Formats: sequence, structure tokens, C-alpha cells
Amino acid sequence: MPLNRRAFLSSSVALAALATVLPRAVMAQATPEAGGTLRVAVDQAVSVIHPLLTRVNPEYMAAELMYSGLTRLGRDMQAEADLATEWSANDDLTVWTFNLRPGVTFHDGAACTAADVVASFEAILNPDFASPARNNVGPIASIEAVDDVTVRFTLSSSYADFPVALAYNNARIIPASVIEGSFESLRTVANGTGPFKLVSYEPDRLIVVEKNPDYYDPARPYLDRIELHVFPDLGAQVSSLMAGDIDMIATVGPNDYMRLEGQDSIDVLRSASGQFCNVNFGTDIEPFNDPRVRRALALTVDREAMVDFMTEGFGVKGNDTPLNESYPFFEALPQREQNIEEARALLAEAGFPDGFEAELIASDRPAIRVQLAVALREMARAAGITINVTTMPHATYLDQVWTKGAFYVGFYNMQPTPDGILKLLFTSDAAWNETRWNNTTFDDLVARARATVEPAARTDLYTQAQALMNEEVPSIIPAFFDVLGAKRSWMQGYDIHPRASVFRLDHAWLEASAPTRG
Amino acid sequence: MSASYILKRIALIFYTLFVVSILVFGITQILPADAAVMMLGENATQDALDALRTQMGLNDPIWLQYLHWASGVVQGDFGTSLRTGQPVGPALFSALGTSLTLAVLALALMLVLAVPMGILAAVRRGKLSDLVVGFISYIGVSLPEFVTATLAVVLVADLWGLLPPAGYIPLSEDLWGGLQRLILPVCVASVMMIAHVSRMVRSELVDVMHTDYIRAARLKGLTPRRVLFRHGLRNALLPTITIVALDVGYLLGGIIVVEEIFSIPGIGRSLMSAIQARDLPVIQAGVMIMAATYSIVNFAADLMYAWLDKRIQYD
Amino acid sequence: MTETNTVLRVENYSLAYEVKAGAVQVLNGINLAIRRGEILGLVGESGSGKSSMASAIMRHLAGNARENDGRIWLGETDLRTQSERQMSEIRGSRVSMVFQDPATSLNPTLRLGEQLAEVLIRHQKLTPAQAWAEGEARLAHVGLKTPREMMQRMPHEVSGGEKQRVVIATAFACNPELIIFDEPTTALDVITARQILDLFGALQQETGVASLYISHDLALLSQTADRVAVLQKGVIVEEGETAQLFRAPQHAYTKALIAAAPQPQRLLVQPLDAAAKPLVSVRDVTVNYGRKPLLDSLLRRDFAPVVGSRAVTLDLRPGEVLGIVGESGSGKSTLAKAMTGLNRFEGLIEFDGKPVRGLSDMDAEYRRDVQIIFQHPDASLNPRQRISEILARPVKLYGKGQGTTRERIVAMLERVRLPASYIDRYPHELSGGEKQRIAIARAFLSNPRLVICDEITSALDVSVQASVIELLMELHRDTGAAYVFITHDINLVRQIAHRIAVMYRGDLVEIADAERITDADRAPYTRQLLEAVTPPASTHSA
Amino acid sequence: MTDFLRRLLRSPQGALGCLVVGLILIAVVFGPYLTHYGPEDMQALARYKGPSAEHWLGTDQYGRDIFSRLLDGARSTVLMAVVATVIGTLGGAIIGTGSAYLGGRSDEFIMRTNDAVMAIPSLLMALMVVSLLGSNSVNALLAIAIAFMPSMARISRSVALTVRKQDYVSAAIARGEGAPYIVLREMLPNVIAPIVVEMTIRVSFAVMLFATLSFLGLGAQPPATDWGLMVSEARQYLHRSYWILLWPSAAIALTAIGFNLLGDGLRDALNPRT
Repeated sequence: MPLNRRAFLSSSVALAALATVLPRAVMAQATPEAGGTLRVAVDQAVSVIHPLLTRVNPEYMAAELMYSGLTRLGRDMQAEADLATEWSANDDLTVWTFNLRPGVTFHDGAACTAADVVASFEAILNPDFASPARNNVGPIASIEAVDDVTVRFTLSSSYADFPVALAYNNARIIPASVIEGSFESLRTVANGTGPFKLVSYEPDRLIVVEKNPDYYDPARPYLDRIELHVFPDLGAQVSSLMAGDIDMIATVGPNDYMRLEGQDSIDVLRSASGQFCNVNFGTDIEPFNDPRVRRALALTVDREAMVDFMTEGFGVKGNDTPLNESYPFFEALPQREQNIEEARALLAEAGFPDGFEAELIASDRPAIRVQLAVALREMARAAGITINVTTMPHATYLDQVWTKGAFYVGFYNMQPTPDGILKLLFTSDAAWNETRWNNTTFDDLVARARATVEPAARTDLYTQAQALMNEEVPSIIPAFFDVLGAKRSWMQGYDIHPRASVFRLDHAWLEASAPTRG
Repeated sequence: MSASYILKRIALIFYTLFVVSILVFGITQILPADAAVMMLGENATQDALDALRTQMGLNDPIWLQYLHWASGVVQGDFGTSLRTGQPVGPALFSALGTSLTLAVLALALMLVLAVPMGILAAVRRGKLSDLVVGFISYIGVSLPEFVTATLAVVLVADLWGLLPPAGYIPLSEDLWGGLQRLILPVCVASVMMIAHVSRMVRSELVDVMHTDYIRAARLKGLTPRRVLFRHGLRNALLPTITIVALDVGYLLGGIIVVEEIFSIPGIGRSLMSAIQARDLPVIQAGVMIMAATYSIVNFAADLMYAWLDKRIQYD
Repeated sequence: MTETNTVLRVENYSLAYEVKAGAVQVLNGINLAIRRGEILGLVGESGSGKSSMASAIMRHLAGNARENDGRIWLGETDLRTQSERQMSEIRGSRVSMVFQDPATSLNPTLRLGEQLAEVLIRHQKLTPAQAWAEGEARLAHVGLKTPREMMQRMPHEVSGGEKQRVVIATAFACNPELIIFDEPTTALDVITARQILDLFGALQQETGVASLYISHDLALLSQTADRVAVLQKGVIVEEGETAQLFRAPQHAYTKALIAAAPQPQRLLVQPLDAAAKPLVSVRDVTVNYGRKPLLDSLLRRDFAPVVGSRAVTLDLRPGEVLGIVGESGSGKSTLAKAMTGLNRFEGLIEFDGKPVRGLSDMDAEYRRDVQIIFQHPDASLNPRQRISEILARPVKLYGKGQGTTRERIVAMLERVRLPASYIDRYPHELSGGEKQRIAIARAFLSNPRLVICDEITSALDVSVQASVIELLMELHRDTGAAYVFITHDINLVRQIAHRIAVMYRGDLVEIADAERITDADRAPYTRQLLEAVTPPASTHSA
Repeated sequence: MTDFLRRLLRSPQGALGCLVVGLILIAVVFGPYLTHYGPEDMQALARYKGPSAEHWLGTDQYGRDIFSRLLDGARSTVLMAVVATVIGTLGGAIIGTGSAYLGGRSDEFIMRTNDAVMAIPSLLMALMVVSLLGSNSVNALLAIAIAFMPSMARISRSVALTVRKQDYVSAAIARGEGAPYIVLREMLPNVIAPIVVEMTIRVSFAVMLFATLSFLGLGAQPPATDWGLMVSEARQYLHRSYWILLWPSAAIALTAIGFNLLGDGLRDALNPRT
């Protein structure tokens, strides 16, 4: 056992070391050329650039460009070194020590030391600042600066994935001075240790960043300048890519993907992922407090068709658990298929022989939510269940339905680890306990898994947890989406990340053939 | 047109803004969204929310909130956006600048096309050209912006690749690039008005050309050119001024759609995203600014009319 | 007449208009000739084709006009063969025109000066500066006091008379060979009209231009024209030296026209016993228009209301016909409106001894007893109601008397000499005269004791007018209702009124017995008014 | 009545308008019987189909029959538009004529306020109302109705005032008619005509406004068959099959043209003097 553990730790360190030298993304590539301006299209306004408060992918992208975390997430979902060069843990994985990269400075020239790291994490954990990271960086009990380049985290419980958890989008390091001063000030200005500095910021139109000459890696970033252009209209951003106005689209829909596929000098990017759209039950509300009803509904779903309707084939069938091949420690359960008879039978058992009527709420963005709702409505009809679809603006949805509703559509990025997604949504102490499923057996399985290092054992625990979910169906997860993107061929050093919220544009570079832009 | 008339019209503008402000504030107060939640996001703790609510004065009585807001507006302070936490005023006014560029170009295009079309149709009344113009205008008034916009993008940008499909570059940064990206939006935004105004010009001119003074002018042996342009057009275009001014209201509405589709960061788009995000301060400010623009345009139009048409005696 | 000095010669000219129904003949085999310095009067009622004649000469015909091969010569030029371009050279320079209403024939948005100068620039090839100077001279010449200012004025800034002077100046500007006058005074007030006529006479004498003077007013032509041609339904039924024609009219239609023209001597009312006590007495009735604008009251500005009529006092005996004359804006209609409760008024109206101080005092009885007939029948009859409904109302409201509503309507239709079949028609299916008869019928169906006639004949043709007056007088005899007859036609009112009230700018100048209205001791304005009136045609002696 | 119809059909606009609107009415009334597909029946195997014998106008992203969706949408779209316009017109007419009737200061106050409200573009007004009430067809209907009221108030007031000045109204007053008769029999028939014309033309405007609202995601919501919604949903599949986008767009345009033409036709036909 200890051996294994030691092996695990050293491997992660070695891996981290490797990462600093040669990130996977660029290993295959030709030697990067420096310089140039990259234009990126994002589909939502970048309303927030405060690294601890960002909430949507375009905001994550902006923050990632200007700020660093202790670790960052590789395409293989492993932690790679960022501000921390290496790390180690005590035997029961409750005390983690991180060695910081020396001589790193913030954009304003001030040195970035352990003090800033401590301050940043205290801010993240401070409820008043309401940082989404608070629930995602693991069970941190305390954090202290051992010296200028060493920080030690003490956890309230064992957590094997801690280094990965620290790569969370909102777990960025900001100057202690800011936190003591005006925390909010980072909404309009940026001062991080990231590869790029903020030049200009217009939330609804354009965010411009320029190369940070003092970035800790002398080689990177390769680009002089990156512009994030906001395109609320998806069609427009695709057209602009084809017109050569922009070099890359962070995420495209399946139809646009198909449209771009095969266009010359355009590369479409695709990665299998754990990203999914699901139907959440308020498991404490009639009639969904009865597992049989939930399973009945799950049985009405024609998952093959769902994959078509929702992803145009760019996805895989879901099995009503948030895990799939894209996650480590995954083992597949028998696939649930459509079975109307069984569904009817279950309903009868549950006291709904001739079905029931329910209101399914879907926020209006992204459109995929409504598509799921509309499709489910038709499928459920076969089992005598009448679903009335209600759509509402996302803001209203967040305010009134999200984590409160009885029957509504959710949408989630892939998380770095199985623990990440389960702790985020389904355990009793989940950050966003949407289903109020609160199954103690399940909680226990997850808790044990996060404290287990030995892969087979972990896999086994997660598989049990999955089985439990698949049986109880706190949420219908009909399909997983591949994440899709596109770029001009002249853009190199970029590949789409399964997590969909990680971009690593500091590795990107432009070929000579790329248009030169002011 | 006396000083007191101008005075009266200006007073009217302020009254308008007053009414609109009450309307907007009222509506935004009832909107199903909690400003504090908007601001802090879904991870906020209850006490954090309460703190913010008191700080934002959300617990004050409505009328007090209105007073605070209004007095702020009067001093040009529109509050801070719930979405971005930035002051609303500057952002919106730069957006307004963008929209005005679009609107003014659209108006210009409209005048350049609609008036000649109307004249042509009126002069060659009942002839083919009249029918063609009539047909065009019927189509024009019957296509919503989002349809014309989609068609325009698909044909002009995607299929023929003549123009950039979307995006916006301030003319100050790159004049040519900026203009290229404005062509489609401007055309789309002006279609409806072109159709409407050309019809107006036609009917007005037809009426005018049947008046005694036109007959008199002809029978004075004046050249047809002079009869049409010096005698006819002037009188026909007078009422058109008012029509155009009223259409500006419609234009402002259409711009919302156009900006959304062409990704132009104008006030229309700010309003749309604000409405979707329930960003109350932005909604309030945006509507106020639009209303103000509209009233000022109409004010200008009235003055122009009064100045051109000496007949009207204003009190 | 020798060929040499013939300016206009129309030979066997016919004109028709193509309409859906087919061709409508408006002019038929017209032959006309006007010599230099001669004034030819062309008289005819609306629809007689007199205006079409003018258009034909000007070569300004509607697209659906169909002409025969008749000729129109201007001097040696055959106008029928001229191209549009050539015609536009001729118009305004060799032949020009003066129109009926200066208010509409001048462009409201151009300075008077420009509208005059443009002709000189076009035809005399003057520079704008020269044309402007010349224009000033011309305006001075037509008797405008301040020509320079006039040139700068906009049409709405000057009086009707001044406008018409400008129009005339424009017509004479290029010393044309022929000028066509199309009812140039009809739209003007009596006194102004007289001045314009005098001006016309003078200029005509001076320039010796040939004139075609189109009018419906025989009396007027009898004084202005050298020769008169009578046009009926597109045919010239009679033509001759004015004196000749009026002394011994040959054609029946001419006779009818002359007869139709009002003649003060031929009284149409029986005298009245002066003893009877008044049916209506109007005491210091004043009508003000306009409300103090909000802004003014805010700014504490004082506000002068427009006075409609000022402290008018008059009596009316039962069965009396009181004529009220005066220029437009003299307040005669305002008074009528006040008496029928269409205007707020100050003062007192006593009707049959009952005091009426305001609208509230006008009870159903008063409403029944006092009826009003308006000037424009097509405006006073609801276009969306059939005659049956229009006429049924008074019966329903005040229907004392026997017979069903419909019977009584039919009876009334007969009284106003309209076929009973009209009962189911809409107003727009009737002619102007017929509409006015309906309006009259409506008034009399409630057996009124006072009928107020507000310019009821001024929109009608001479002959129609005569028949309507005849009808009115007949009804007067039968019903004994008193009339207030408001008009600007003094000849007419002298014929039918017992007494005549003269109003000027809202004031009642005086009231006099009809036969004494011409007396020397009348008020100066009254005398001015009467001098301005052209004496009726038949009294004209060459 | 018959001669009114004759006049209406005589003008080219009137005839054409009647034809188009007639067709639409047929779709509205008999829509469901004209097709054997339900508007929401999905066929996973028949998606993005072009026009064909079994699917006259093709199928959409869920394999739903576009023709049946259009027919079904005619009900919501057109009916909604008409109802919204009627409500808006009635509301406006009441405000306008009421204001005209009151006259004086109150008239000035009402109309000034009315004008003030007009300073908000009707689309924006509709947007606000919808976001206030929540996005669905019924609220969109209300929103449009409300957005129409100010301008209709303006129009009906001016019409009422002109009619009020007519001699036949004066005659009625002088005759001592009661207010009800004057308003109902003398004024109303003459006021209605121009308002009806305006209303007809506005229906086309309402159809477009409706579509625009749905397009912006604030009107009808999936799986509704509202035409505007169909267009906005179709846009992302545009490059798979443009039929999905084309048909509803065409339907909207056709309807709008139809009511425009009909309105112009009515304007001529309703004028008794021509």
C-alpha cells in the first residue's frame, strides 16, 4: 500500500515537472513561432473578469489568460504545475505541501509569494466573497505559509484529488494587497501572474490582453496579443471564422461543426467529454419522491434518439449517472434502454396507472436544455406521462428554479474528477444539491473513494456509487456531449479540452500564413 | 414659431422623460428577479445577500428608491450594472454612440433611396416603375428585421462572401473595416423605413401634384423640372419630415434585433442582454436613453417643420 | 371681325372624357373668337364645361381627354399642333391665366416675389436680380402699396385681395396676347372683388389684351364683358354683344339664367305687420373663441380671446325674414351658431318670451322651434346614413302630427320636390341642389318657428339657387316660420328679407328695412358694401 | 354590404388582400384537418427532409412535419396577432375618444402622457412587458396590445375630433339629439371606418412584432408552433436544411403582405364618396 501511495505521489510530481518543460498540447507540434494577434470568438458576454467570481466559460478563459493557479488541468485530467512546481502529501492525504515557483511577479511588478497564496485561498473560502471555488477546492481546514515559497494545506478529511481540485477555474492567485484593499476592484482591472496582461475590457464586445513579458516561463506565451470577441449570435461567429475574421471559436454547436468540417484551412476540434444535459428531480417533492416514478420516466427515454436530437451524433448515450469513459476510475454499468411497458408497470406500482402530468422547466440558454425538454416530452407521452415544457430566461431560472425546482433541466461541464462532479451535484453536502437526494450510502461511497489512492479500489467504489444512482435515478442523464470547437489551420498549439472550461492559450501560436493584425 | 413654442416643446421633452422614468422604474421594480442575487450570483450566502440588499437600498420603500435613482440619473449617474459591477452610464453611452452611427447611416440610406423611389412612383403614376416601387414597399413593410437579416447574412456573407457577416469595429479604429461591417446592418435596419417612407412620399407628392398651385405653376409655362422640384417636392416632403421622425421610434426598435444578429455592441444589444440577465439598472438607463433620443429627434423634426413651413402659427 | 387682330379663334372644337361608362361629352362644336382688346365673357353653370374650355386652350387636359379635329388658334399659332415643350414656352408668355381662388393658386411655401419673378426669368430670360426688380415694379403697378415687402412675403401673410393682385400681376407680367380669367372674384369678399374688377378693367384698358372671362355670374359679366357666350352642357347656346344679349335674350336657357339671377326689385315676401311682439330677441350676445393656453397661465401672460361676435342685439318678429350680410369673418355664422347652441355665448336670447342664457336653457322645445341649415349640404348630411334615417330623426324627436314616419318623410320629400324613391339613397348619390333640399326637409320636419339659413345657396348654381330660394319662400308662406338668412349676396337678400342686418368684424353695424337699405343715410360701411355690389343683370342698360 | 364587397374586390389591393387573408383564415380554421401529421410528432429517422410527397414542406430538426406545424402555427400566430391588435385598438380607441370627449386640460394631460409613452419603441415596450409578465404567447399578446395602445389612441382621437367638427354632428346637436345618439349613430360609423383600416394594417405589424418577440426568445416557447419561434429555432439548422427557415419566414411575410393589402383595399372601399 505505502509503495503504491509513494509511487502515486512521485509520479504526479514527475508529471508536474514534465508539464513545465513540454506541455502535452504542443509536443507533437512544429516549433512555435512567436508574435501575432489571435482573435477568439466567445458566445457569451464576459461580464466578470474577477478570477474568483467568474461563472461561465468565456469568463474562465479571460481569467485563465491573466491569472495563474497553483496547478492547472491537463487534457488527461491530471494536475500539472503552474505556480506550484511540485507537491506532496502526508500519508492519510490530509496535509498537502506545495512548493511555489520562485521569483514570480504580478503584472504590477509586485512579487507573488506564499502570503498571496494564503490570502487568495482565505478569500476563496470566505463566504462573503461568494466564490464558486469555495465548494470545489476540497475540504481545506487551514492554510499556512511555511516560507515565501512554501504553503501547507491542512484538510478536514483525506482527499486524493486535492492537486486536481486546486486547478479549479476559480482557484486563482490574486495579490494579498487587493484582498485587504478592495476585493471588488478586480471586476474592472486585472493584476495576476498569468501569461497575459489586460489591455481593454468591454464586457459585451471585446476583451484585449497582451503578452506578459515577465511571465515565469520565458518561452511562453508565444502570442503578442489576444482579443476575445463576443458574438451573441452563434451563426455570426461561425460565419466570421469562415470569413477569416477570427481564428478560433471556443465552442460550436453540432450543426456548425458539421458546417465547418471539411472547409479548407479550417480545423474542427472535437473531444469526448463528460459534459451532459440532465433532467433533475426534486426527490423530496411529489411525485418524484418515489424512485419508481423516476425510473419509469428514465425508461421512457430513447437514448439513441436523444444522442441524435441533442448532439446530432456528437455524443454518447448516458446511463443516468454523471460519469462516462472520459473520467478516470470509470467502469460501465449495463446500459438502460427505452422500455415503455416496464415504465408503465412501474408507474402503476407507484399509483399512477394512467400516468401523470408534470411541468418541466428549462432555462432558455443554452438551447440544448429546451431541446432535451421538448424531446423528453414526446418520449414520455408514450408512457402516458404528460409533460408541459416551461422555458424561462436563465436569470429567472437561477433565481427561482435552480436547486429548488421539482423537475427541471440542468447542464454541466465535465469536472476534473469523478469526485468533483459527484460532490458538486449529488452528495448530501453537494455544493449545488439540485436533487436533495441525500443518500447516505452514496455519500459514504464517495467519501471513501476520495480517501482511496489505489486505483482499482477507487474504481470499484465509484462503480458502486454509479449503480446506486442508476437504480435510484435522482436525475436522468440521457446523453453526454463531445465538446466541439473550431479554429483556422494557421492557429497552432491549441486543442479543445474535455473540460470545455480550460483553454491554455499561452501554448497557442500563429503560423506565418496567419493574417497580420494591428 | 415663437420662443414660447420652443419652450413648450422642451418642457414636453422633460415631461416625457418623467413619465417614461416612472414607467420604467415601476416595471423594473416588479421584474421577477432579485438584484442582490443577480449581483452576488448563486453562491452567495444569505447574510451576504442581506448585507448587499441594505447597502443597495433594496429594503427602502419604492418611492424612496425611485427618488434615489432619479436624482442619480439627473446627475448622470445611472447606477452600477448588476452583471458587470461597473457603472452603467459610460458603458451605455459608448453603446449609444455605436447605435447612433448605425441609426444615422440607416436614416441616410433611407432618405437617399426612399425619396427618389417615392418621386419616381408618383411621377410615373400607374406606370411600371410605380408598380415596382409599390411591390418593393409592400415586401419591405412585410419582412421583419430578423428575417431580412438572416437572409442577408446567408446570401451576401456566407454564399457570395461579399461582406463580413457580423462583428463591429469602431470607425475610429478602422474606417474601411468598420464600414464594411456596417453595410449589412444598415441595409437591414433601413428596409422597413425605406418601404414606408417611399409610400408616404409617393402619396404626398401625388396629392400635391393635383393642387391648384401646381396647375397654376404649369400654366405659368414653368419647366416640368421646376414645377416638380421647386413647387411640388418642397410641399410633399414637409409632412414626410414628421413621418420620418415618428419612424425613428420604429428604427430604434429594429436596431435591437439588428444589433443582436450582427453582434453590434450597441444600446439595443446592451438592453437585450440586460433584459435577459434582469440587469435592472441597465434596463432602466437604456430605456430612458432610447426615449430621450426619440423625443429629441421629434423635437428637432418639429422645429424643422415649423421653420420650413411658415404657414403654421405656433402659440 | 377681321382675321388680323383676332387673338384667339376656336373652331368647331369638341372635347370628351373617357370614363368607365364610356365617353362623356363636355364640349361640343365650340366656335369662339376674341379680338385684341376685347373681353369675351363665357357664362355657364358648373358642369357646363367652361373650365374645360380654359384647359383646352391652355392645352392642359387630363389624360382621358378625347378631342375632335377642331382647331384652336392663338394668333397664327395652331395650339393643337404644339408640342408640350412648345406649349410651356407659350403658357405664361403669350397666354396666361388668373384662377378662381388666390389662396390655393399660390404656392404656400414660396415667397410671392419668387412666384412672380420665376415667370419673368422663364419667359423674359431675365436674371433673377432683374426679374426681382421688375417684379417689384409690376406689384406697384397692380396697386400694392409696399411692393418690396410684398415680394418678400409668404402667401399666408397677405390678404386675399393682395394675393389676387399678385396673381394678376403674374398673369400680365409677360404682356401676353390672351388672358383667361377663371372666376377670378368668386372667392373674394364683395368689396375686394369690386376692387379687383376695377383693377382688371384698368389693366385691360391699358394693355389691350384679349380676355376670356369665365364666370357663373351674369350680373358681373353684364358689366365687364364686351360680348358674352352662354355655355350649356358643352354647347354655346347663344352669343352676342353684352347689351344686346341681356336686353333681348334669344335662347330659353339664357332667359332662364337671367331670370334666375336675384333682383332686389322683385320682392318675394309679403310685408309684415310691425305690431307683433318679437319671436326672438337677442340681447348683447357675445361669442369668444379660444382657451387660455396652460403655458400662458403658468407664465402669467394675459391672453386675448378671439372675438366671434361682439354684444349683438336684435329682434325678430314671427314670420319675419331677417337677412344678415357681411364679409367672411364678420361674425354672421358665429351668431347663427350661438342661437342654435353650437357656440358658448354671453348675453341673453329671449325666445317667445322664454329667456335663454346658455346651452343648458335650450330645452327640447327650443331645439324643435329653432332649426339651422348649413352652407355645404354634403357636409351637413351624414354620408353613412340613408335619406330615410336622416329625415326620420326630427320626426322621431318632435313628431307631432299624423301618419307613420315614412309617410311623413315621403310627404316632405314631395314638398321639397324630390321623388319619394330617394328615401333609400345615400347622400353621395344626390346632386348638390338635391342634398340641400334634403337638408331643408330635415329642418322643416320638426315644424320649426325659426329657421336659420347659413349661406345655404352660396355653394349652388344660379338656377339651382333660384329654385331653392323659391322652395324656401314657399315653405315660408306655408309655415309662417321666421328666417334668419345669412348670406353675402346682397341682391338676393334684398329680394327675400324684410330687414337686413349688416355685420362687420364681429360688430352689428346696423339693421334696416330691406327697401330702405339703399338710403343715403345708411352707415358708411353699408354704403361701401352696396356700391361694391354689381347691380343685377337685367337692370343693365347699354 | 354587397356593394361594399364589390368596391373592395374592385381594387387590386382589396382583391389580392382578400385572397391571401382568406387562405390564412382557411389555415386557421381547418388547419388540423388539412394534414395527417401532428405538429409535434417526432420522427427520429425523418429529420431535415426537404419537400416531398409525404412531407409537402419537408421536416425540421426533430423530424416534425413543417407543413402541419405551419398550419398549427397559423392559429397561434395569426389569431394572437389579430386578438392583440383588436385589444390594443379597443384600448386605444377608448383612451383616444375618451380624451377627445373630455377635452380641455384633461384631454391635453392624457394625450401628452400618451405621447410620452409613445417615446418608448413599441418593440422595446413589448420586450419590457413580456420580461415583466414572463415569456409566453399570452403575455406576448398582452405586450403587443399594450404597445399598440398609445398610437391607436392618438389616431382614434384625431379621427374623433375631425368627425366631431362635421356639420352633420352640429346639425344633430342643434336638433337636440341626445349624446348617445350623436356618438353612436352620427359619429361612430364615420370614426370606425378609418380605425378599421388602421387596425387591419396593424395586424400585419402585430404578426411581425409577435414573430420578433418569439425570435428574441421572449414570445412563444418551444415546442410551440409560433412562426417566429420556428424561424429562430431553425436558424441554427439553416445549413443543414434551409427549408426549416424558409417556410415560416415566407408565411410571416405573406400574412403581413396580405393584411397590408387588405387594409389599403378597405381604405378605398370604406370611403363612401368614391
